Amino acid sequence: MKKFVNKPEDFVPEFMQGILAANPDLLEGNLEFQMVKRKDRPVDNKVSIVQGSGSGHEPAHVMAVGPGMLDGACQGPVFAAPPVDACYETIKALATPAGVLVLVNNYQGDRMAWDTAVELAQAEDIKVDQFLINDDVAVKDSLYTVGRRGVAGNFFVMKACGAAAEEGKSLDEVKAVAEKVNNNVRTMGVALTSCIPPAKGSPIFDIGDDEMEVGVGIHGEPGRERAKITSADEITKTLFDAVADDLPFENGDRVALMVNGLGGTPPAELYVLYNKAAQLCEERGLTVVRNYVGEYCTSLEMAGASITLLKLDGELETYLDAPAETAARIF
Amino acid sequence: MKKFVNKPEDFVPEFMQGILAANPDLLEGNLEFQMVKRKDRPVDNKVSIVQGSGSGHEPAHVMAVGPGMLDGACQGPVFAAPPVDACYETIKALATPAGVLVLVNNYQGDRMAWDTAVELAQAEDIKVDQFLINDDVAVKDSLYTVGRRGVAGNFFVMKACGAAAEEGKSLDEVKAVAEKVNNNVRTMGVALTSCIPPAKGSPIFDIGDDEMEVGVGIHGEPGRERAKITSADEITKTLFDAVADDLPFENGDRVALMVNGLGGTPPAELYVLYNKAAQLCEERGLTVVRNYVGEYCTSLEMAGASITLLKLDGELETYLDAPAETAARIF
Amino acid sequence: MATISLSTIEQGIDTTADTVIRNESYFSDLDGLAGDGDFGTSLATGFKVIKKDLPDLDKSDIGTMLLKISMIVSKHVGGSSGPIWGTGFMKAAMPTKGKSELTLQEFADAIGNAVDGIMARGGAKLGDKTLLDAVIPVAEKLKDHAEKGTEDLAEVLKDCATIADGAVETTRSLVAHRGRASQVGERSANTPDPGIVAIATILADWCKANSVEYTPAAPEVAKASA
Amino acid sequence: MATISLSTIEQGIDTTADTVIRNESYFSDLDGLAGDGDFGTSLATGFKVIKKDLPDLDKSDIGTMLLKISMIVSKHVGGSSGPIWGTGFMKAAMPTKGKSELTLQEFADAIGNAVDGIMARGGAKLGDKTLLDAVIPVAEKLKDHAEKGTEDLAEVLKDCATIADGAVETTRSLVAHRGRASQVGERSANTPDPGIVAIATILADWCKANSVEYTPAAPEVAKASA
Ligand SMILES: Nc1ncnc2c1ncn2[C@@H]1O[C@H](COP(=O)(O)OP(=O)(O)O)[C@@H](O)[C@H]1O
Ligand SMILES: Nc1ncnc2c1ncn2[C@@H]1O[C@H](COP(=O)(O)OP(=O)(O)O)[C@@H](O)[C@H]1O
Ligand SMILES: [Mg+2]
Ligand SMILES: [Mg+2]
Ligand SMILES: [Mg+2]
Ligand SMILES: [Mg+2]
Repeated sequence: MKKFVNKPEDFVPEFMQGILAANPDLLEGNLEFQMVKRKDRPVDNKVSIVQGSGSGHEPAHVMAVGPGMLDGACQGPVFAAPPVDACYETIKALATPAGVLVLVNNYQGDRMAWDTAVELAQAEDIKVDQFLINDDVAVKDSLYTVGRRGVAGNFFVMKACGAAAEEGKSLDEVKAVAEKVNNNVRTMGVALTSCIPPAKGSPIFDIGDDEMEVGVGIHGEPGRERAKITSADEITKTLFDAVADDLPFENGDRVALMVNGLGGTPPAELYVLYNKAAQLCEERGLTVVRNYVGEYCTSLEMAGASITLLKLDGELETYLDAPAETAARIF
Repeated sequence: MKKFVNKPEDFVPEFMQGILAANPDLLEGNLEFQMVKRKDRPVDNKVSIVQGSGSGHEPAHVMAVGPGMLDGACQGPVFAAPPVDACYETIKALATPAGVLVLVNNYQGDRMAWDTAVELAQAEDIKVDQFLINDDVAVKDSLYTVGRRGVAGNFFVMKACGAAAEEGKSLDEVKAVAEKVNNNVRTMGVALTSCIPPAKGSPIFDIGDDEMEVGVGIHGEPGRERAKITSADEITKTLFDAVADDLPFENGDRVALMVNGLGGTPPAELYVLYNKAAQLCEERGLTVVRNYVGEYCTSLEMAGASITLLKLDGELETYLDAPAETAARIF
Repeated sequence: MATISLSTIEQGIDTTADTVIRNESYFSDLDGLAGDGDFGTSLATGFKVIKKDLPDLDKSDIGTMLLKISMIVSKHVGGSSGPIWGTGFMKAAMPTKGKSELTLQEFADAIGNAVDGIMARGGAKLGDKTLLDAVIPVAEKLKDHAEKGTEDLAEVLKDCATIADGAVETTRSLVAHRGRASQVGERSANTPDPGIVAIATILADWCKANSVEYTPAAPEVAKASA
Repeated sequence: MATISLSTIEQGIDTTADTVIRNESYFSDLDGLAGDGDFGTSLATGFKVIKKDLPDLDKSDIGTMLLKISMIVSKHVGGSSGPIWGTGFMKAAMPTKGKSELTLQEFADAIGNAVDGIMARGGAKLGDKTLLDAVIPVAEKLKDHAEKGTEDLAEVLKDCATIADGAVETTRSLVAHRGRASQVGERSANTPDPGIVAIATILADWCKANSVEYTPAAPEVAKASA
């Protein structure tokens, strides 16, 4: 297992302690519940935005806490929803008269944990609502399944809701923002390699030297197909078309374009993909107003990437422009 | 080769085009010479800071161009210094009456290319000087070799010089800043896996499943020793002690602490290392004033990390605090 | 009349913990086939705490003990398994509060209550290829025996183990409709559901612990059973 | 007196291009042993352009042709090899400007000038385990032959190939003092220097191209030579 890890069971608490140690002014944590929150939140007249999901997706979730983004987040074990108590304590820690909005990525584990936690909190008269994010186009939506997965598009939901909450919008208004973003954001990813959850100690799936998993989930879930690796341009086109056809995005749309690295893919390769994706936007008549190239939602050390498109309007552009700060930073 | 790549020979120009496409307001490029520069530079009364090195280290070099950082950069093929002409054209493109400072990482290829380019530019009466960065403690310095390598500490030299130049400092003054940073910065890295240069198509070195290369260079150069992989804490201590003993850093010092990912290591693991490194700082009585956890100088998709310490004083702290913006960004 | 004592249930839980802890990586591997490979670890994390805390848990009555176990699960078990098993224990705790032994009918009612709770929490029903495909028929078989007035608990246990074991086979070819595995569509067909394997293994191990002879039929259960 | 024509030099450069292009990955592999594995690619990148442009290059005289080649190298070759080979060609171009054929003495002088330029550029000297360990003795041998007035160029070429080939062995056990390999300390001992191998291979291939019988001794040169 080629990883920096001490005892596998300490991996998640230790990296969270690292995040807290690196951001003493911004963040405070509660190790018992694997929770991270803004030091200066909650405040009475602002809606708190929270999230909690399995870990292994950093900087998603606990590293996305900060002004203009999440007010708090908790994390479960690698790739597993947080325990119910963690969700409940997170809601409680960020409770305000303005309310708490929980942004739930659409996985059954997360949903059940947050459903339970929200019920518990509401029973204690905490004002709290939740919203489901499901931007992954890889897998068909269906009434007979849990439905589409929430993946890197989550970033845009957090960003827009964070900005709307900072503006002082009400719980219902912020939830409407979440809905607008989610309705307009689509993602698909591809994996070139598997990843190794520290507790498992072995790859989460087998994949041949010349194979890729198209439409992979961020927990290594199978996607649309197992295919031979092709050129970067062809891969980009496959992902991009799946994403752009889904909404669909149309000539004249203003968009945000994200190329997200899954953890093991270095910046240079992501820009090779971005280069092609930007061309494909142009071919479809989509104007890229903002772009995001880097790691936003990883799958441990998986080599791979996802492409996300968000259709913008004036309101959403304002939210993306708004200042924000998280534990993921450069300077 | 599990990489996003079209034709291997197009890898470097294509990712550079991606960087340019993603930053149309900030940057302009010259593909013939693999050069990237700030759109709004040079200006007459400011020293221009430039750099050029092999590619494959992103966001180092061409992605480090922007306000408060580099004014321009050129890149060579993966892991090879840029051709002489590229260096010369970069100096010329950023030439100003205030002068150009070239920050050269101490590799013979870079040195020779820049020496030649600087001579050519000076022959044309361009005001230009250069400074050598050599922060890697892995390999003993010696009169009989090219000397210590320049690695992730380069970030701090660029940041401080960028800030000093923005302040309007003279060429000599900015060079003195570079010297101060370089005298006070030390780095050592470790690799868990090799990387695959696209043109080579195979790993740059062989390494066993349970092995790591301690003191690895960012081009896969061998380091201090090939050892069995140990726990994250032990690895951190090995790197940290090598770095901290070298200057040496002493009780009471104020420092910047960087945990740099080599490309294939995801954020969560870097924070496991940071967690321990921060503890080790505390044990030595070092106050971490600023910290940096992420990818600053990669080695393609190599799994691994380096630890950098920079001893601060009031002046350097001001430079690190100064605003900066590059193609590597989050929001 | 056949009754089930607190200590029998306590012993059953202890046996369950052993089963789950021993199979941590195997259950995760099974989950990796169509899911995300965390089932074994998630469950084991909770049952390690349960195993450790069980001797000193508040055992005033069966319901209290089960509620405490539910609380451990809520605090320590992540993934879908946390809410599913936590809800299961919590709902089983409700009708058993204040009781230090249960008739077979009361036991069947508690399991039935747990099943209802899990269905309400996760929205799964029979045939969705979740552990409910093992637990629902087991709950019904318990009700049958209770209504028939079966005295031989060994017979009851063996019947339950057989039913759960059989569910591994009967659901194997299905496409999952709930859980992470449901998000991979057709690709979940022809893999066993790890939750069903876990329930069947637990029951097989209960047989062993109570000297009830039972030989698992599903290869996964045979492999996982002590 | 033995003279070397522009077209002989042109053909030598063409042969060199073939050698370098064919060994792109082998030379890189050798560089990977103690260096950074880019030597073959760096050099081949430039020689691909040279190979393509050579027929149409300005060949007014030898110096002009060599200067154009130096410019191609400066534009296209990265790594240490860019300045080293670029300087070499540029310095060889200087004394050969205006000449369309060279005496052996003039040829020796041109190579000597290249050696001096490379030494000044990179600071390496004999024994630092760089290609100079092949080129310096070759330059000296050329001078000797020129002074002796050797007429048989085949003999001269074979001598040069032998010397360069021998340098692979004599330097193998040394620790590199220049280049990337110098930054790994003791670990560069017992690996052949790729630059020396390249020079020896080029000379061995020149022998072949000129029907001079020569069998390389160093296994790396034997492997790399056409
Ligand atoms: N909605 C549900 N109701 C009951 N059991 C379920 C449900 N969804 C999944 N399961 C069971 O849980 C198991 C998976 O648990 P776990 O791996 O913890 O969940 P996750 O899908 O969140 O990773 C499945 O094998 C299945 O038997
Ligand atoms: N200072 C020097 N002078 C002459 N030749 C050198 C010098 N340094 C290195 N070389 C030669 O160049 C070769 C390596 O070239 P290359 O791989 O392009 O350089 P780099 O070390 O920059 O990767 C070495 O094998 C050696 O023969
Ligand atoms: Mg899970
Ligand atoms: Mg090189
Ligand atoms: Mg699972
Ligand atoms: Mg090299």
